[in-house]
Amino acid sequence: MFSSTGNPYFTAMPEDRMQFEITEGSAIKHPRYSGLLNAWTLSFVGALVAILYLVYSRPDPYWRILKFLPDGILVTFQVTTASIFFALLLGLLTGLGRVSGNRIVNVVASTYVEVVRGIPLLVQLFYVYYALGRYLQVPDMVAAVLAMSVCYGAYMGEIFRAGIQSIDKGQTEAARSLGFSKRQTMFLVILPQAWRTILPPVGNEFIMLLKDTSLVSILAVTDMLRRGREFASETFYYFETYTLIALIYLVITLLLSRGVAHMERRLSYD
Amino acid sequence: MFSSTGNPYFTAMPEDRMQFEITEGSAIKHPRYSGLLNAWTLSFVGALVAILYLVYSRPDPYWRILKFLPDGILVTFQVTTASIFFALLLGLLTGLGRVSGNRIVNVVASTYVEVVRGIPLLVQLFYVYYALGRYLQVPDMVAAVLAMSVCYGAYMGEIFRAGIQSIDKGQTEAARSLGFSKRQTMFLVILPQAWRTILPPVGNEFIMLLKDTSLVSILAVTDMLRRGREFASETFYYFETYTLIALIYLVITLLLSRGVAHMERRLSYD
Amino acid sequence: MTKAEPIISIRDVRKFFGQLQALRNVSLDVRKGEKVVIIGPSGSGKSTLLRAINRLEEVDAGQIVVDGQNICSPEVDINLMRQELGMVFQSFNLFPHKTVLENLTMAPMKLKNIPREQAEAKAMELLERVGIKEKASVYPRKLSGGQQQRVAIARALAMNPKIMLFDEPTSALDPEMIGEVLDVMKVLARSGMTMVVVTHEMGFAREVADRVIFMDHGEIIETGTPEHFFVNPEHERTKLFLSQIL
Amino acid sequence: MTKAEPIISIRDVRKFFGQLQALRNVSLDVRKGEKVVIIGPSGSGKSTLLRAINRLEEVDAGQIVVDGQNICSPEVDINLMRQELGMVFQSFNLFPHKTVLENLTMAPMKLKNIPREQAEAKAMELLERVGIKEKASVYPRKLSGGQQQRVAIARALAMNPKIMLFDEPTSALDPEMIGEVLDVMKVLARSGMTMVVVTHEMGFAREVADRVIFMDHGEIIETGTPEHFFVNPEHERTKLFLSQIL
Amino acid sequence: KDIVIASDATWPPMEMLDSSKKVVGFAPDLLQAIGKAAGFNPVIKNVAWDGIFAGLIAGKYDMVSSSVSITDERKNAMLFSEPYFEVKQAVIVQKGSGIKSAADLTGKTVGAQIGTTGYFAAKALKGVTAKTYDEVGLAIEDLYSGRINAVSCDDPVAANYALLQPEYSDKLEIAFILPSEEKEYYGFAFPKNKKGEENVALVNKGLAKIKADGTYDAIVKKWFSAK
Ligand SMILES: Nc1ncnc2c1ncn2[C@@H]1O[C@H](COP(=O)(O)OP(=O)(O)OP(=O)(O)O)[C@@H](O)[C@H]1O
Ligand SMILES: Nc1ncnc2c1ncn2[C@@H]1O[C@H](COP(=O)(O)OP(=O)(O)OP(=O)(O)O)[C@@H](O)[C@H]1O
Ligand SMILES: [Mg+2]
Ligand SMILES: [Mg+2]
Repeated sequence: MFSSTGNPYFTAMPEDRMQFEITEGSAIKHPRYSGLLNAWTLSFVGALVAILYLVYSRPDPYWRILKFLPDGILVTFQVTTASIFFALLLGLLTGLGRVSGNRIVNVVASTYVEVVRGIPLLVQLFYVYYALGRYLQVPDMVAAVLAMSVCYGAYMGEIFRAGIQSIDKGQTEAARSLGFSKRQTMFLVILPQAWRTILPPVGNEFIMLLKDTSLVSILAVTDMLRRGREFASETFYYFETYTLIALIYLVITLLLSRGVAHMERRLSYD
Repeated sequence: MFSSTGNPYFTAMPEDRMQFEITEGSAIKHPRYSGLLNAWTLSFVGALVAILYLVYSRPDPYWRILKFLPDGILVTFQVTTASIFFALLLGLLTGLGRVSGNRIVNVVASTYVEVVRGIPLLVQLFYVYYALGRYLQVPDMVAAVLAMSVCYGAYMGEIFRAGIQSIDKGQTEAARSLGFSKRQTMFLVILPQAWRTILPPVGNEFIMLLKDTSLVSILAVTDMLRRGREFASETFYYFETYTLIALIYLVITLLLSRGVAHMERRLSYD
Repeated sequence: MTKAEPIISIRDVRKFFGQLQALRNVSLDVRKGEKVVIIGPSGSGKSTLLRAINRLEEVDAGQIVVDGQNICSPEVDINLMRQELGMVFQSFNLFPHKTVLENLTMAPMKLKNIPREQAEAKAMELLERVGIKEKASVYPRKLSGGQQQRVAIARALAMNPKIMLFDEPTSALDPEMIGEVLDVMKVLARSGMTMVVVTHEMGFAREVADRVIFMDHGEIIETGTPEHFFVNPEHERTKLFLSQIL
Repeated sequence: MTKAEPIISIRDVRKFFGQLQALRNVSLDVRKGEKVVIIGPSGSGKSTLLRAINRLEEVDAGQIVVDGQNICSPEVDINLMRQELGMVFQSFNLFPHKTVLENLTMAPMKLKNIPREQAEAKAMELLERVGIKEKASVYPRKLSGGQQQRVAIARALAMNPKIMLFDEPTSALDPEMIGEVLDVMKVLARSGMTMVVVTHEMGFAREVADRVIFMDHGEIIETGTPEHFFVNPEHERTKLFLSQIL
Repeated sequence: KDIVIASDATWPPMEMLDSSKKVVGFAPDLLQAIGKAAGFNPVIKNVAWDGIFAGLIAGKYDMVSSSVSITDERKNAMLFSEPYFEVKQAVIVQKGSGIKSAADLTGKTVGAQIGTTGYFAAKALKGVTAKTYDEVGLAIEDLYSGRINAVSCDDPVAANYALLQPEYSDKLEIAFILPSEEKEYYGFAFPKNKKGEENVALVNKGLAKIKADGTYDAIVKKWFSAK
């Protein structure tokens, strides 16, 4: 027997000049990846050049805006990192709860996930900040981080659950049969293996969280967007301010997403 | 040879009383699903009962709030459906562009995806609404729908791309060898098969979009959340208003997610 | 070897995949009504050659003339040309979202604007020919591999092609189904269709082929009648290959 | 059959999986140092029985006493009990994030608080016994199946169990690796370890087993010496099974 | 003694941010003077308007100074100082829109900041669609780009936007002042509790002092001399 499987290669047929085409190109090995790669470079370099150009060519609003933002950018990062930290903790607990054999723990964790994923983040932010504010006396930043963590904890929980469930059950059986308790099995055998599966989606959540911290600007937490809004409301440079802010977000998230892609590739290799 | 693969079943070991446990339960066939199912029922019934209870037991703020909201809920749905419609259109174009063999079309589509995914939705909303507002004279609803569609179009594009790429290349070859053009192949052979893969994630995007329409409240589009904020700003019933709004969002998204799960199961069967 | 009126004429065709040369100066003429069987080890370029004939692969040098048209030329309407060239794949590639009947009527209706009734009548006739008329309204996934491949042949025939190309049509099939597909192909051969078949079914080659072509490393090594091949092959590589396969 | 001092005593054990009864009134005693081989067709309940012994499966009725302790009782510290019962799986189940040495030292260090040096010395000794000392610092994925299974045996032995349970330890292995694992098991048998082995390796059974048990449909059908089984089995089902397998 | 004061600094010239992100304006100057007179240190915090009272009730700060008009509903929920400034509701329109009186607004959309007396006044007008914004500047921006027909807000703010911002003064104008039976005054808001009562007394004391010694008039002159 010689050939038995279909030919996995397909060739380009450049004869048609239609606008949208089915890819059949084989020249590029990973057309998807390299497509985005080029788009990445284009977007990143484009955003950077645009920022520099605007600041140099029209320093009047743009350099003023840029000078106005740094503490806001810092707050954005602070909220993001603090939130991701607590979201990870909460996500770990939730993930463990979701795979728990204990019916009650399981339902509690699942309900948390269902409820939190069913309510818009903005509503949760308002709720924690203003509504619960009456009963829970916390500073702004803490309220913002709390709301973000509770929300993202649910998503993280699903990531942890998937990561834990991706580990072969034979690992659990082997550990248990050696005499490890359930807890030891989880923390010594399952989780140390699961992090490879967990890390890349966590990276994506980090980026999403960074973007979503823009919502805290509504709570008078002076993040980057809030600073921009303040500037614009004073100077009426709405267009210029939002342009610059969008570009800065873009640069930051593109850098992060490159990092995540890099991590993903490294994890998938060895 | 008798057994050759590992035993796929695992049994419950209820001997430990620790808080977090590794699931080994086999009584439930799909522990994950039924876990969420119960959580779903719990959340849904809980939210409904809470709404009814609050409205009946304390009609003073709650019934007043509820009466204040309906036109806002309508706006939320209008923005959601209009946005999903245009996002689907844009997503189709983007998906086609992302799989296109035409380098320029490909890079344009990919850059669109990269840029839009790199900027927070809220910033995009501000940008389209206020920044572009000076140059683009559009009514607020249109601006909101435009911003939401542009943002979600990028995500939809990735869904379409994945759906298209999930179809075996043999289908393309068979269609082309019968004499179909690339366009005919795409629209007669590939897309009609791809919708099965595309529909469930589109359903999820729909739910996410519904939640994200809460952001348009910041643009003075009087959606459900804005109506609630208006009510609260006059009556100072912050806690009550946000409670009710969160519950209503929860009921709506839980209903929708049940629908999506149902669709997903039906599609995966036949 | 080349007689008058070749319906396919391949001249000095070369094809590279990156560094790898899949076709090296291949020339081949196929006359109207001729049955050509291509054999050779895996990776020898059989599929590439077959696919080049209807431009599923673009060649890098040389020319391929089918029915008087240079299919490599950018001026040629390749979609029209391909209607002349029925192709059958190893993996059937039926359209799973269409019934068997729709699989057969789709191309004629969309591409030749044949009215539905007429297309369906033709389709039923073809399904009868390949022996699965009763499955007309069924979806492909309900069919066995052999049935699917017979539908795929009928689908190609529905466009009234002048030439049929087969790329290992039976090698994805369970042994008990190979026969039914080969039978359909034999009937088709007897009807006078021009056929180019890549296959390892030597019984079929012996019975049907006017000419057998042995390829290796992208080259045509040897050409001859089935008798010549199975009784008295010239080249060492041909002998080796045949000894392995028979 | 039951002599003094059974180290495993299984009494009227039943196990249901939903409707399916996987074990029907199974009773079995294993003496200290005895080698018991369990054979039987797929789905007959061999694995379930073996796994019940260290409570990887909970039984629904009956009792299992291991080394004087009723392991079905909720009072028993099952994690301590399991340290007495080494288990080897068909699929090795080495910990892929740990080196071979760490695979062996992890349980003794964490569960018995044995200091690292001591645990490592013991581990190296065991690795030498199973013949792969040189792979101590390697990660499991770099090992062949046979090597992995030998490490798995050494890992189980590192806890100094009184009893070793084997569930088809060689059936996931390529034929050329089966021998090396069986050899390790034979050496272990000669050292006086109590062993319960589910296997289809009849040569091993003949050479090592004190007793062979044939199971079918969740029941023990026949028990005897290897000679009894291979020369003169009583039951029809046993005969049928042996005729298929030998 | 520190008193933490919340201010939505998007309400020029009453309170706004300068380029060093400090809250400045009429009210901050007034508060400095009051603090000096009454012996406390005002710590001004920039807070979003929507929810500013929720924060006060929740105890996130001691007092709100954010051009808050004293209304009966608000008095139910919080304590107020003595009035410190009289305001009227002004209606800003695009030049040449032909809107001259409340009657001309029928069928039109009027924007206002959420939860302000400007919004309440717009809502009270018959046949008018009232639209809320998080900041008055955003409403003005929408008026400027033609999405709405008018904006109603406190007259000093309206004057600032319509007359002083060069970009807007070309295109916008104050059409009229909304008639109202009662006079409307700004007051500082405090939570209804013991600490709130103490602070009200303290602030009232300081306010009375600076009104008496002429400091108040000097501050008014500084910020509203253009009028
Ligand atoms: N699209 C492609 N890209 C890169 N290499 C290819 C491509 N298609 C085919 N090849 C290579 O070209 C050579 C010839 O392939 P071809 O499929 O024509 O061989 P074949 O004779 O049909 O073999 P088989 O009997 O396995 O089907 C092989 O080495 C194959 O790997
Ligand atoms: N966790 C489980 N849930 C449901 N059924 C199970 C479970 N584990 C085993 N079974 C069923 O119980 C019966 C006995 O299974 P067991 O694994 O003990 O058989 P076996 O003799 O080891 O077979 P094999 O030689 O295939 O390993 C089989 O029918 C099996 O399908
Ligand atoms: Mg081939
Ligand atoms: Mg088994």
